[in-house]
Amino acid sequence: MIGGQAGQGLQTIGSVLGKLFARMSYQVFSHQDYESRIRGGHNFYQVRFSDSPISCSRRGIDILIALDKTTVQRHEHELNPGGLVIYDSEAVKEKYESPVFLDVPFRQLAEEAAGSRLMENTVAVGAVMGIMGMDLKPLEKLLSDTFLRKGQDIVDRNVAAAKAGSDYAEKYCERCEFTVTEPGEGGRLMFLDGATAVALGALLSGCRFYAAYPMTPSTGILTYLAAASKKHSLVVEQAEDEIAAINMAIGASYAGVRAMTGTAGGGFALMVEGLSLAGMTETPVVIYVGMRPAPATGFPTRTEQGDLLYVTHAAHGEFPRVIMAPGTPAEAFYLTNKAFDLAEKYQVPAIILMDQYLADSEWSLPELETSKLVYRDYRLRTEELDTLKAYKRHEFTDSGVTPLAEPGASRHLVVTDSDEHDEEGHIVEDAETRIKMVEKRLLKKLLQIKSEMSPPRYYGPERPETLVACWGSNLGVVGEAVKTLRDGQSIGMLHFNEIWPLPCMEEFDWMNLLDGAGRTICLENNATSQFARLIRMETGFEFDERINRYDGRPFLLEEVVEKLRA
Amino acid sequence: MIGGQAGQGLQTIGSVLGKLFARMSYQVFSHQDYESRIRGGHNFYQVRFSDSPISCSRRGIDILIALDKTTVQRHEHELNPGGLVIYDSEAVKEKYESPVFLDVPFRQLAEEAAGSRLMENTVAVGAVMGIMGMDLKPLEKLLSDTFLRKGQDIVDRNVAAAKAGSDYAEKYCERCEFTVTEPGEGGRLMFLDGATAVALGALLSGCRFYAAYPMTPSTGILTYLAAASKKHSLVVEQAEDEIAAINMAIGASYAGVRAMTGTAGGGFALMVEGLSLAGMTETPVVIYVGMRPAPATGFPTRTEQGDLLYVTHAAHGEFPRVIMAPGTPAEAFYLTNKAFDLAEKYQVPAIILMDQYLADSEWSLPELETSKLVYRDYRLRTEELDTLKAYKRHEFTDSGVTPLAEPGASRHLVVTDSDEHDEEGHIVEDAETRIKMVEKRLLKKLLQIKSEMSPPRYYGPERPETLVACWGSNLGVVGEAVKTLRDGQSIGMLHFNEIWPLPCMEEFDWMNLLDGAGRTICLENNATSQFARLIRMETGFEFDERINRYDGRPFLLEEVVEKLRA
Amino acid sequence: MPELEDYRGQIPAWCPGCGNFQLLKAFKQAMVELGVEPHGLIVVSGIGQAGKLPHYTRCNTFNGLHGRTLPVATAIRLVNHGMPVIAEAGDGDCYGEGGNHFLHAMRRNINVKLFVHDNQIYGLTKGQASPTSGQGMMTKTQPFGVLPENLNPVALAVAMNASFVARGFTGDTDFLKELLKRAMEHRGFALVDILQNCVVFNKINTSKWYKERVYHIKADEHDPTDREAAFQLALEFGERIPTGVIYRNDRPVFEDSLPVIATDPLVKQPYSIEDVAGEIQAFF
Amino acid sequence: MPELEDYRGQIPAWCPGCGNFQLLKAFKQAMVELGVEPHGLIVVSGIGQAGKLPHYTRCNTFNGLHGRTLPVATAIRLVNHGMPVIAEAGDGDCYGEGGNHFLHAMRRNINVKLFVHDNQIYGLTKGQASPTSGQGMMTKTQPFGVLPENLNPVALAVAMNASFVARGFTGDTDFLKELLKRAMEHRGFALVDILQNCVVFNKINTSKWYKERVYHIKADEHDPTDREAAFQLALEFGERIPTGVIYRNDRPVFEDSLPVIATDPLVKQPYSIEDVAGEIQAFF
Ligand SMILES: Cc1ncc(C[n+]2csc(CCOP(=O)(O)OP(=O)(O)O)c2C)c(N)n1
Ligand SMILES: Cc1ncc(C[n+]2csc(CCOP(=O)(O)OP(=O)(O)O)c2C)c(N)n1
Ligand code: SF4
Ligand code: SF4
Ligand SMILES: [Mg+2]
Ligand SMILES: [Mg+2]
Repeated sequence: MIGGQAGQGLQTIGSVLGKLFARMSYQVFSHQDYESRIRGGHNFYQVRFSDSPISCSRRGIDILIALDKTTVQRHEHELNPGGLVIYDSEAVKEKYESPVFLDVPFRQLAEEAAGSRLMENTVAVGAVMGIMGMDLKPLEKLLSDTFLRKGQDIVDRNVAAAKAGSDYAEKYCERCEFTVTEPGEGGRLMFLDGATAVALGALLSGCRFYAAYPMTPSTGILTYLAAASKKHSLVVEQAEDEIAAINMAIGASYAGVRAMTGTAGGGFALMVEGLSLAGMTETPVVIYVGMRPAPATGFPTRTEQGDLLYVTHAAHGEFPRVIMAPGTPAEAFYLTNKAFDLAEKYQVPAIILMDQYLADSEWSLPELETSKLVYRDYRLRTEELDTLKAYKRHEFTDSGVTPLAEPGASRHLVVTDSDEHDEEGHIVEDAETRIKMVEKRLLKKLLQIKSEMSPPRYYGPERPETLVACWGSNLGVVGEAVKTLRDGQSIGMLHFNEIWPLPCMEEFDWMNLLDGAGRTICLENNATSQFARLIRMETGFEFDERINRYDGRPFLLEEVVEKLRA
Repeated sequence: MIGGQAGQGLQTIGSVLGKLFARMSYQVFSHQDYESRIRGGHNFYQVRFSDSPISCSRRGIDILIALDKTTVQRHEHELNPGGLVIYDSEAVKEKYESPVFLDVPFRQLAEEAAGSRLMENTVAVGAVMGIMGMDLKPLEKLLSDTFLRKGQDIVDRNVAAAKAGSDYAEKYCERCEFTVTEPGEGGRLMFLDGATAVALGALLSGCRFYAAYPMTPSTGILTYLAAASKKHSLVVEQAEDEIAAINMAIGASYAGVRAMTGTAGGGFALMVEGLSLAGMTETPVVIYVGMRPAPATGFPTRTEQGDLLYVTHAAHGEFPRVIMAPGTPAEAFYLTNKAFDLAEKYQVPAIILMDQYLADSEWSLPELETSKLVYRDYRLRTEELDTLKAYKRHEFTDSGVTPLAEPGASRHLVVTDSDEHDEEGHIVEDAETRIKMVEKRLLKKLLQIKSEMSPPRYYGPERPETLVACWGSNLGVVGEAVKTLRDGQSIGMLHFNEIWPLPCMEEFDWMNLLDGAGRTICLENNATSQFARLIRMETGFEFDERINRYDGRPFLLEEVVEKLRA
Repeated sequence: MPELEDYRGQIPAWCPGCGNFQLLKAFKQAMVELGVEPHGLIVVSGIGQAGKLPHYTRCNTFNGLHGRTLPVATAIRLVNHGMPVIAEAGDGDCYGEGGNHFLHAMRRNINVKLFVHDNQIYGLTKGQASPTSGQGMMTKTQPFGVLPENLNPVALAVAMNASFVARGFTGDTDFLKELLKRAMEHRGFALVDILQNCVVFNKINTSKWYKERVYHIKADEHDPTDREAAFQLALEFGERIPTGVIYRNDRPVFEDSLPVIATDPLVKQPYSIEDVAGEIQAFF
Repeated sequence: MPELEDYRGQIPAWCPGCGNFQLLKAFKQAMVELGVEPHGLIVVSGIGQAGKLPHYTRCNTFNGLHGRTLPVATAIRLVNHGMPVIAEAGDGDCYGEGGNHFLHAMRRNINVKLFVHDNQIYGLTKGQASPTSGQGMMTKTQPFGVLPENLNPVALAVAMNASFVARGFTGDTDFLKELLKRAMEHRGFALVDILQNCVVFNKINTSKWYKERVYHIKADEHDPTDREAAFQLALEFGERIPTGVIYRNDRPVFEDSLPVIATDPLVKQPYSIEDVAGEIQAFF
């Protein structure tokens, strides 16, 4: 764990370490805890790595890099037996005598070896490598890959800084008893957070327009795509507010390209009217909603799963929507692709719902596979349009879906309206058209979309005595907990990531599984068990127990294990 | 029924007739069907009156006042046997020969008797009275009460116009076989629509601030309260948008007075963030939400119950709210009062959810009783505050409720924040405070509020074979239908008007009633059975049948009777 | 070449005598004279009487939400800058509900034409004051008369350095048509604030009232490229009301500054996953 | 009489060197000099670094939503016009998210004081462009540099005929304090746009950058009651940046025009159901 104040660069240290281990084929999970301020306060960044899959935060620290005194005060007691604190007594302005502490003069070493204080973080990374007695080669390679565009000199100085840290640690460390297992097989791994995985997924799903107003924890997507727009055929616009953002995305989609917007719960509030507009005009749009503890501004940089029922039911009137709640960055990537596909196929809004915990957590993962992505352009372009005698934007069809046409691509007019409209898109007042439009827009599509939703994934024995359900980011922690408990008890996990409309049971009768379990539990990061209630609304099923956490922090492995133990 | 184009004054005719019958102690129900335009098109206004309670629209017309040709074309076939059409052949530009038609030269009579075309609507009202052979005295009194402030001359001319219409109809009517029963006892009745009943309820509940942006079907409240602000201690402000409206209402409430805002589903979308703000800052606010068919602009002037789940779950984060869905104007009045009381008592937002049908329908009703109203000022004013040593706006208390203090009324500061905060209202980041605040703000209050909600009302035999549940405006139509069917079958109605949090079952075990019924039905004006799903979410109960209507029109009596017949 | 007939749409649901009829006429005539085909035009509109215009002619139409014409129009233009994009809005729509978008569209200088049907009243919702309603006007929701000062969209646009700022009047249909044409021909964001009588709800700013006041700005008396002079002229709104082009400049156009659409419109650019797949590598 | 000590609040979470510290100092000093007591003041703030100010002093505080200071402040003032009401907002807060309320607060001329911490950047969300960010500024979300023209709040306020329009600079703390006092003393809506350095995210408009440019408007060189002169002066923002009172007028104040609060503030008026119960009779 790296701890310190905002602005001290702990994220950089953490990310470099994580990426490094991933490249070395270790499984890595990292998680950030930070305050809503730019300098000062207390933040920390946790990196776990292992030879076997890991996917959540847990108690206990092996190596603590303390960039300030507060870090020592708050986290010293969390050290595992054999754990170690490394710090720079000059920076922390305190000298600790206990053998648990290793004083590494980050700053001084940086100045000596690299001629600049700025490289003290690289010294720290090097020190960690030294403590673990690990080869410096991979780190050197990573530094080179990262800094080469800034010049060979910067690379060399960073490498020197890393080496100084490593040498110092190896030399002075008295308690360095870490035995680092060999990494798993399978070659180097990617290292990626949940939000960026969504952004990457969007880019690789043909997203060509992104408009947003900055808001934690969604800004990462805006930043990633803005950078991508320098290289790729993509327009990214920072809107004046969230209302503009969603209306822009809808406008772009109407004009003929795949479009997306992103925000957090509070910004989504301002998009609710636009959501309804997308529903009425049958305009595909993808919306990323990052969840943070609310109501209102709440804890801007922390985590919660408190917006599920809100997002499921937001907006006046009745229309279909798709909601995806990925459990890992890899799921985030693939489900974003599915969201784009379903949004365009059925001409509905599709929402990616993710909490800050997953959005900001960086994970190692095997290379994402583009061959698994679906890309179909469902729109009518000039060629197809020119063959049509007539075109009606909202024509009644068997499926309820009327092909989208690109306005201006042919002589056919593309007319749509937020008022109730006829097949051509013009305003009407009559009951008959209304009924047919509700059937087209809502009822027919709903059934088809439901059948597209993949069932939850089950991990566990065939007839578990205890069954834990969860959704979204809790895949990791519940998964590890269940694995931990599996020796002693019959326990399984049911994880939902395609959550609305709730998947049918044809492919996999998950309701049967629930009904058959002796003890059913629903675990969520909120206070009112929103997912359990959603399940009850749609199926009547009631869980025996509910586990909730609502302090703005994610579940920790040990905590979940304790609660699930039979 | 009165039919014609927008701008022809059919609402005036209808309202005068309704008010007249109500004054004569008849039970009256009237309903408007109008398009989203200012002139032209086709609108109609239906007035039913009877000696026994009536509360909904039904098929069949006894007297049709046709102000244009379209009215004849669209409604002639709806005439009951013995029914009559009155029209002015000069205005309609068509002469109908069938004995069903009575040509009354409204315009000419108005000019002759009152010296102005403008009084043709009064002629029409007079004609209706003549057809039914009713005494003109009450009408004369009503005209006098209405127009006296414009001068005795206007009164006299209106009376003359009414008399001319009545005389003409009596003289020329060949098929006037209407036997009008004597009105019920109990003296004259009020005549009032649902939206105005809310506005009146607000005024009489101590509402001192109302901010809104115009939107059908909520503008009536703004108009009523704006007029009231000329006479009473009340500030009414037309906001620049709905975001401003709710933030103004919250600001006013923070400053120390009862405050309200009102809108329709689309405008409420823009208020969702503010709703969450009220939740976080524990600021009481009352919100009227008028429902019209959506998504988006939909049918701006028509009716639907499509916003229930939306309003129940709107806004990021978890906090309590109260939702009232009155079934009659009288309920609207009293439940508005309860909304104000609960909002302030528990410092939460309270919503009055009403569809256009009820908002615009005018009903007769016995005099509203101020003695049934609750008014308690829950706030700390100078006197109480001066006795306090310290004051913390969000102090932890047993009930979760911390008394609201008027800022500036004492030396104590009133501090609140949309961020998570401590007892004093200052921003925090720690988990412990968060947990305690969630318990205070949400969990503790939720239970208390639930216990304040009155159970649904049941009308029917003790153990009904068929049980129909409904909410809000369908009280009228289901009530009448059940009454109609009661002779032949064992049928009862369960009507919910205090709908969120769903009332407990301690006082009245309504779940037991539902469980015991052979056939349970939930009837709603929407396509996805939102109330039935809400019930299932909270209780697990599933209705056997669902009756839905979603064409923007209200249920008609005959239609419901047919569907409910065993 | 398009003809007037090509622009015939649904039958308007406006009140007889409403200034919108003349506005519609000027609109159609302008498009015909510019040689724009109905399918070669995208009109975005809001909610209100103004917002219905595209239905009463023929064109690609996005009739969206009240107040939100400009974000939709902005994005459409960014995606397809090969198409002229017009936003038809009401005064309530654009200066009330949508005021923020108005400010930011001007800042961006997106090449969208904004035609505001400024009847100084909320028409469709039956006569509440709009941001441009004159101070003192009595309505059912302004029982003490309108208290805030009326917003002067033209002065505001000059202050925001909007690229093209004009005022027209529906009763002066031919002149209005010319203004619309000039707005269409201008490169950059263009506002035409169109004084329009509402015969039902605005009994103050009637057709007659406007006729007595509006005058044409003379080319030799006003230089529309002079921002301070434009501001001064913009403030004139009372006994006399100037109509014509009040201000213009040739600020860089937003979509010209985006390299990605320097050549082809975004919607015309081919998309293939191969072009972007390489981005995966950055995460090793 | 209040003392500075009375205004001591929580420990600020701002970055060392942030201009907000000077702003806070000027704020406290102004209140003390005006003799306003902490409990005799209501401060509404938005979300952003600016919005945290009231926590770092002592006052009645409503720290609401991002962008929504003005509607809240407007209503508070209408309900209790016996209390001075201040809105503390960020530039993103007030001119971005809250732009529409800014326009309409000026129209109303509600007697609220608006102090905008204008650091020309989104601080709390880590450095995206704000509406006042200079054209060309590179940020992580503006990869081609800021393309829209920066909004000039002062020119906009003059165009909207705001009642009091001033610009200050945090680095010129004493002068700023005087401006805040003048704004407080003015009857009517008052905007003080306060140039404030953000040491972390705005590396262009640094304290030094401002210092080199800002100058005090001289009383004998500018008549702030002359709207056209004010507009001209307002447009100056580049090599030289005028600070001081740019414009003022004595338009009627909103709350003065409402008869119901002509005498007592609304919150001080007694409420009794008897006063209103008679309204029931109107429905017979
Ligand atoms: C969010 C939202 N708020 C309110 C409305 C109701 N509404 C419809 S049109 C309108 C105002 C119309 O005035 P204006 O924009 O001036 O257009 P006009 O009818 O005068 O042409 C309003 C408030 C709405 N449709 N959506
Ligand atoms: C509705 C909404 N959108 C976005 C945000 C995220 N957010 C918080 S502060 C801020 C901008 C801060 O910039 P500014 O207003 O200039 O204040 P500063 O931090 O620079 O003082 C944003 C976008 C939010 N809190 N609410
Ligand atoms: S209400 Fe006014 S603006 Fe609307 S159509 Fe009628 S005259 Fe025109
Ligand atoms: S980020 Fe900028 S504005 Fe925010 S506290 Fe730091 S220096 Fe000040
Ligand atoms: Mg208008
Ligand atoms: Mg800022």
